[in-house]
Amino acid sequence: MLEYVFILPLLSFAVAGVILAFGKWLPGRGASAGIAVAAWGFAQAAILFTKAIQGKLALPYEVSIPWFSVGSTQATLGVYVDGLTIAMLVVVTAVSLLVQIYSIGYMRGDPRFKRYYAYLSLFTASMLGLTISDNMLVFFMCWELVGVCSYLLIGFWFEKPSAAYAGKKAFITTKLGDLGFLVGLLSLFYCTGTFRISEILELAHIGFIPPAAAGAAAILLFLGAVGKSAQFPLLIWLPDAMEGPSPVSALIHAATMVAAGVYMVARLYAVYALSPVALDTVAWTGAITALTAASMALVCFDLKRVLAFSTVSQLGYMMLGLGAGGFTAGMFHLTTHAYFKALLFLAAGSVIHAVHTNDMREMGGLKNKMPVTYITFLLGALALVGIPPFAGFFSKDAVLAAALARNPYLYAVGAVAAAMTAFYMARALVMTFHGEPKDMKKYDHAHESPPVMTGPLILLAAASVVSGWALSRHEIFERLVNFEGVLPFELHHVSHGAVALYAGTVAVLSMGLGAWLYKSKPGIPAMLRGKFAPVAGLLDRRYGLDAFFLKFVALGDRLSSVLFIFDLNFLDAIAIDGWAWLTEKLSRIQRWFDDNVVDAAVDATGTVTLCAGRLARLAQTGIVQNYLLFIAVAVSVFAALAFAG
Amino acid sequence: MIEQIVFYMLAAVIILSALGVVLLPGVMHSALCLGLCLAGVAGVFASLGSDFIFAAQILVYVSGIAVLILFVVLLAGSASDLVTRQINEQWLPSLLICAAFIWSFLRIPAYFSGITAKSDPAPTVRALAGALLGDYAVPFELISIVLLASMTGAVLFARRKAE
Amino acid sequence: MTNIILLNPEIILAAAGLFILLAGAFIGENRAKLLFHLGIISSAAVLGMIITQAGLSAYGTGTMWILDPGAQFFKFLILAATVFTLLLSVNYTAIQPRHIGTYTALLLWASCGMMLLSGAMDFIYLLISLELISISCFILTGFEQKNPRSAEGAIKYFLMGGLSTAVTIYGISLFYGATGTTNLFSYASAVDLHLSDPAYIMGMLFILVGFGFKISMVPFHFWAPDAYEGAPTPVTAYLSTASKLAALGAMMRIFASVIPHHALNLTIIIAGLAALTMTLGNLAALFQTNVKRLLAYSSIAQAGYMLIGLVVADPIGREGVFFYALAYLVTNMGAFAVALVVAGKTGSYELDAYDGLAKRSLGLSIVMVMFLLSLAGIPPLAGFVAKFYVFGAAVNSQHYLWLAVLGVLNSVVSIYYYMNIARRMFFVNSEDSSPVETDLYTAGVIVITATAVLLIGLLPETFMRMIKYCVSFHF
Amino acid sequence: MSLLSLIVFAPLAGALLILAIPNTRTKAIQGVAAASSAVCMIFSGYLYYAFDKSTAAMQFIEKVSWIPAFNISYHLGVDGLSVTIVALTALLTLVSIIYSFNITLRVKEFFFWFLLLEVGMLGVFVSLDLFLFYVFWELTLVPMYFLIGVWGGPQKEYAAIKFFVYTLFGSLVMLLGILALYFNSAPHTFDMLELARQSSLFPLNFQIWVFLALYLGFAIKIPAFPFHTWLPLAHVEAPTGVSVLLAGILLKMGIYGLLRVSFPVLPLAAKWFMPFFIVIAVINIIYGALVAMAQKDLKKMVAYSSINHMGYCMLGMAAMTTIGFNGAVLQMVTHGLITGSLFLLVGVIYDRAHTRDIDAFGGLGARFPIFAGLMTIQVMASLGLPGLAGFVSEFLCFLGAFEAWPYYVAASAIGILVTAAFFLRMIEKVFLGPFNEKWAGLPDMNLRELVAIVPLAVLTLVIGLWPRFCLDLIDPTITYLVGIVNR
Amino acid sequence: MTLSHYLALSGVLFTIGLFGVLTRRNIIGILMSIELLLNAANINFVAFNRFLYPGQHLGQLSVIFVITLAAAEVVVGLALVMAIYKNLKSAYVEDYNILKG
Repeated sequence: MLEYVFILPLLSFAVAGVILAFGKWLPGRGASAGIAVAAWGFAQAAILFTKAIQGKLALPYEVSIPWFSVGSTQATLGVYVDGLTIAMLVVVTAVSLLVQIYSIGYMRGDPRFKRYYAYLSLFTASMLGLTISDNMLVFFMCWELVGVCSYLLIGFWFEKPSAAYAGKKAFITTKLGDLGFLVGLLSLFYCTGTFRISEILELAHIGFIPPAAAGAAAILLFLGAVGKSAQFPLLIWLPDAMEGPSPVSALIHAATMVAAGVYMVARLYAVYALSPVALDTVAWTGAITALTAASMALVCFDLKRVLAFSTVSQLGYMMLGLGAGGFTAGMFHLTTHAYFKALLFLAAGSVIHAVHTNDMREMGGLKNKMPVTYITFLLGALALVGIPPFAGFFSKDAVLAAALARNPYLYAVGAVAAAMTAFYMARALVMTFHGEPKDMKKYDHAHESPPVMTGPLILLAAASVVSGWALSRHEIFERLVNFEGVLPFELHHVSHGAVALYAGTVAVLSMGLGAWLYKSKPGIPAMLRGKFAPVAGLLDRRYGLDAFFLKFVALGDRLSSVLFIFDLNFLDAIAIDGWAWLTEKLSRIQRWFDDNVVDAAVDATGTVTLCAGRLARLAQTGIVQNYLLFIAVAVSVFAALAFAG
Repeated sequence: MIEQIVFYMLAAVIILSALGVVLLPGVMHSALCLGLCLAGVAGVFASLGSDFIFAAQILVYVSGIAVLILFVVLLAGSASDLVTRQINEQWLPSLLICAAFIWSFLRIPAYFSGITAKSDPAPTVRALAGALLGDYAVPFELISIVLLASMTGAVLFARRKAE
Repeated sequence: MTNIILLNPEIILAAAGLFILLAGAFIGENRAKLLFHLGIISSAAVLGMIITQAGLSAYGTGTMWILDPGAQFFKFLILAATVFTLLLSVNYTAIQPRHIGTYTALLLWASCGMMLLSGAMDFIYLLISLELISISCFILTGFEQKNPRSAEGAIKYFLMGGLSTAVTIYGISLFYGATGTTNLFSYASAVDLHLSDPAYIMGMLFILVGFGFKISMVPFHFWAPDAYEGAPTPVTAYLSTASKLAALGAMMRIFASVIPHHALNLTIIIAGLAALTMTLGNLAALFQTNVKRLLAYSSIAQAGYMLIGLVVADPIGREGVFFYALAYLVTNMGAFAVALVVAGKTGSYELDAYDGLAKRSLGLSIVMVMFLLSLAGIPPLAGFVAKFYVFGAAVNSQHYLWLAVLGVLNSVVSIYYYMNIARRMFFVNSEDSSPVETDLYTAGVIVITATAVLLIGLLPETFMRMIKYCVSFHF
Repeated sequence: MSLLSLIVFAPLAGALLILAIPNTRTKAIQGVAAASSAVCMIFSGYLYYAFDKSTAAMQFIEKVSWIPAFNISYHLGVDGLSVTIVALTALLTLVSIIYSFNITLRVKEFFFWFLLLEVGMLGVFVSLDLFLFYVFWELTLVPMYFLIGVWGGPQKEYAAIKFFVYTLFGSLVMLLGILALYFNSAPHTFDMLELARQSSLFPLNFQIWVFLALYLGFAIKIPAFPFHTWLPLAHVEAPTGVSVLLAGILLKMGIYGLLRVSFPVLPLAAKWFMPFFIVIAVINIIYGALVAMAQKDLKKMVAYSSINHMGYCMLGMAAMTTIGFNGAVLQMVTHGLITGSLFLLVGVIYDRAHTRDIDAFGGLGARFPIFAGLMTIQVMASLGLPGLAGFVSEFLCFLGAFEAWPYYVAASAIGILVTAAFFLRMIEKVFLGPFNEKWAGLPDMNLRELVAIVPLAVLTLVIGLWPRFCLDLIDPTITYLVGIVNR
Repeated sequence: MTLSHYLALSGVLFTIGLFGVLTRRNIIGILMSIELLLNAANINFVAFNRFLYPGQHLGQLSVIFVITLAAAEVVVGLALVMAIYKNLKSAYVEDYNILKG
């Protein structure tokens, strides 16, 4: 069973190529191939999962083949499977499969349909590779590859300049984080001498890595996660990434790729655990992200962007959970979040597909026209908000419990963010599906999506409803990811019950408030918005983070053009500054500069050389007695020299 | 004593006539001064007891070269030479250079100071003849080619008149 | 007296000159070109004789001259240059048919003087050979009767030559005063006595002026551009090669072999002059628009490179000079040959005449590029190995490393103007696109020199071995 | 038998043959050019195949005494350091020649110089005698001058002479260094292997001077800051096929020279120099990337990115470790493939649109899928996307250098970001966004162009996925080399 | 009289001649000045021979050669002067300046 895990990414990869090359002749223009492979992958993952929770697998499983070697260092290609891997595998394959099915309907008629499926398969391949890789080098490679797939898919409708821009922005912002990842990887290599995850974990366990070095490497690596998982302050790319097709947002920007950062931290948790500073960094970054992103979602009118902010916020929760020591909680939240957020995105996609707009102000009253979408969206929202007994309740509860155990302030931040979450989800739900239609033309046009789209919605809704409960039963998930305590600090035991009660109450209240406000008193939010315009503006501007980074970019541009001017005009001259100065002086004495090629050709050195040349020619006056005089002068000078010596 | 008087007289003649060659405005006058100067040098040779050289100097130089030059001056000279400047603009630097030369040259007499002739001069014609037909035969013959070449050249350039 | 037979080549050459001169007086104008052939045959024959003499070592009458492989090497070069020059002259129209006899005779006599010069071991002898060269060359320079440039070049050449000869003679007189001899053998045995003698110092200095003039060493080079430009082109080629190399050979004998190296500050002065020579030659060449003048400055610069080897004066340096002389001879001769062809077609020595030459005659252009690159010292051509040799000597000496560095910088500068010609040939277009034909004689020269340039560059070993042998016997 | 000689001189035979063909027979000239470089490619392929991967020793050695007076011999041989580059040279020349079939101006001369250039390049990489090395080194100069000067862009003459003078300056100083090595070795020799054996005899002071002299020559070729100013100009003005070789091969000569000559022969000086070298490497990386970002001209952008990529090579070398050297050598190969094909691709668009201004395009991705796809792949490779060739080599360079110079490596990581930024911006402006109808009539890539570019793209992928394709050959030699250097 | 006197005389004569060479505008004047230089050398030869090396005749021998060479040179020089005079109608050397630079 486990021996065939390596086939998963390879098959996806191959099918990507097949679709690109032969998609034209495949049924469904290639979609069938992609879906078949994804289905097979999901089946594999499901079987693995089942066996794993039954304890029938010998975990961790590891196998590798040499890839290349330089000197005594060897790079390998291999598979490392443990509970964490399996948990992630299930998420990836499941969401990938459903999204691909859904896309048949969503992307119907797109001229680049074939390419879309190829990209999706390529992404799935990379994501699977990342998941099962046994070493950090390949992990990093896949990490980069998913970034590129994200770039390609965000900019899939690249005729729209905003889409092209968003793709680039996403790539470069994550790349900024990846620099940290790269340096962190290098330093990790020099701490451990290996890229292999199992060896790194082993060395971390036995304390071979000095805590300071481990902390440094961990924080550097975490920078990569900050980029990839859109943590503060690199969260700016994710809302823009919504320019891509909605299924892509569901797959990449909600369920899987953005979770890769969380997965990475979890994967190397033993290293992080060596350094409390690193863990605190993770936790606080997560908390701040959760709060800021949630607050941004409060004022956003773009349905998908609300979801995107929500995603960022939830990713912050995962980080918070991990950083606070709640390893299981973080990963658990990752899993449940994947389902309900994918669901929300797909449902939103369904809406957008119907009304051809993202703006919630132009929607409204859609629940009658699109009942399936409405109900699934509602379920997803409830799961996200954390209303018991939906999935989000269990996982978010676990995260908050871990936070409380670690640090009350972390918990407070998380709780406030949770309240905000409930509020903005209520807002989105109401604005989209309830009330009166704002734009009758769009409303009339709207219709329920075809079954190929609603089918996945229903399946995901089911997962959102039950997964939290199912996985927390008998601590299935906890046993699966099999986290052994390696924390450098004691975790206080916190009563889950109290936290749960509190969280549930807050969620319900907040959601109710939101629903009431937007349904019955739509004037109040508008009034508030007007009253607190600066705050709203700040939130709209995402706390000025975009501007900050754009300034950074502009600075880079300015620097680059300054350097270019420098390169063009000064560099050749600098080495010969004195010469250039001399040239200038000489040039005033003589009108020496004509426009021949050589003159231009030699820049400052050349100019000086040429001036000297002209001086040399000046001596050649044509008058023979001048020549004779020069000779006489020379001889007398030499005579003086000869005698002096 | 006589020796000294002779030397200083010859020296005066040589130097003055040399200055004449260099400074006199008329080329004609210069040429005459050159003749005088060469004759003075011939006198120096005589005073040094070089009889053969003395003769050669008179024959070849004074009568040959100086006359040749006079001849050309008459052909190529013009009356305006007497009124136009004969010294060019670089006379001042030249003067300085010449001063520098003198300064260098003075080391040589200073180095050889106080050396007098140890023996009386003897006739040299026979000895010179022997050398010219003996060890120096090759250069002696060579000279004839040099002269031949120069004659060829003179003929070549002189003939140009006809064209 | 008995070994005068060893001077047979020179005697025959002089006699041939005389014969041609006389024949020129009687031969009809339409058949006057025969005289060129006569000259070519006789100098080639003498070249053959020189080769048969190879390996001989002997002193001449009164030890005034010497026959050693070193001298033979330079005689070989001189005769080769003479043959090339005569070949180039055959179709040179500016020489009137009735003067061909005179022209050829003077050329042969000049070569005769150069051959004697390369074996000279006595200053008197050396002086007379020098004068034979000078006088013949003065006349040859002014040979283009209708061209005022020719006359002007000749008169400048003559005046400067006259002064430098006079200075040299004065130097010889001082040398005689200091040593009591004009002979280098006698001198070589008693040199240490005279080192502080001002007459000796001044004498050597003045003698250096004469040689500096001949090899166009800065600051005695002023005649060269003017005379080169004015002279008939084959004569320019001759002056820039044979005349220069002969004087260089004699200079090697005197300044690198006979006079002990530590003896004077003279070496430092020559080193400084070498530096000046290459720098000034290259810098001034940058601006030339006349190809003859450009090559004149280039040849001044080349003399500077050769002087590096002379300054270093250890065996490698001397071999370097010899090798450089060989490479320079074929390269420069070839370049002048091409210039002659181009001028023959366009009637101009200006650089514009080269515009678009590649389209008119690709072969000629490629060959010209080869010559230019060889002059610049780009492998795998003769000029490179030569530069490699002299720079190597300088690097090896360590003391004169700076000369090598300067030489390198100069080579870089020189590439501008050499490549400028290449640029015109390949990059610039001209209106006239009629093909350029080469006459048989010039083509012969070009083919031979081009082959030599490649051969010396690619397989220098033979030449190196020969030169090693020559240098080891060069007194 | 003498395989290396065949490889080196096959193009020369072609060049001479071309001279004999009349001007007007364009097809025949093209045929001969392609055939002779194909022969060369086939031989190189065989060389690559027959190369013994298990040893660090020189293979396919040919040694014939050439100039015994200076102990110079015609000494050829390849080891892992050179064999990959020889193959790369043969390949890039072949595809460039195929690409250059569209040249119509003075075809005969073009291919003559082109093949001559190939001789020089191949010779540099196989010669084991410094004199021979230098001869070949300079032999590349002249054809390049004419190739840029005749067939180049608007500023071709300036570019040509600047290239010529700049590199000649460097190589002549290098010649002095070579001479100094010769005269200070005992017995005097130009043999690289022998000199490396004698390296312990050279005192540090001497080594430093010689190293600097050699470095000047190599640095100008690399080009290392601040000697790079000739490069953008030459690249931009040169015709496409020539830019490919200029970037793909000629720059490598500098790196190769350092690895082949400077490091093993002058190990002490190399160690002494490394603190400076790493700084230069970092400057190259960041500066090259930043300046590339300012470019509006596609070709200039690619040209400056070469400066950046050569910085990675230098970074790898500065490590003086096996990993770093491996990375540097692999980077040479991958950069040749990637930048070579980028130049070809820029040429493709320039041939059609007659502009290279990034802002002049837009939305080409929709209408020219093949072109856009290939371009995207190569750009991604260039900015170090895993799975493509650039990643492995760059990563090895970083990995190698990190131990010795962690902070420099961290700083140079900025270069990656900037590279990504300008390349993606370029892609955005050229391929994405609304289609610029001005270019509606242009065709997508034709067969000739595909034949030239696809092999490079395929190799980019192959090396990216299976770096052992190259590394297996490189590694033993490098391991040995590092042993020498650190002796 | 001592050797020094003759040497000094010769030096002075040389210097005067040099001055003439450098400053005479007329080309024949320059030629004549060159003759002065040669005579200065001749005085040296003879004086050295007389005072330092009385046993030999090398100095005098040299003078003979120098005189002859001077004659040959003057012949060529004057012929050239005639030629250029006919071309340019000027005997002033600074007028001969087509060739320069």
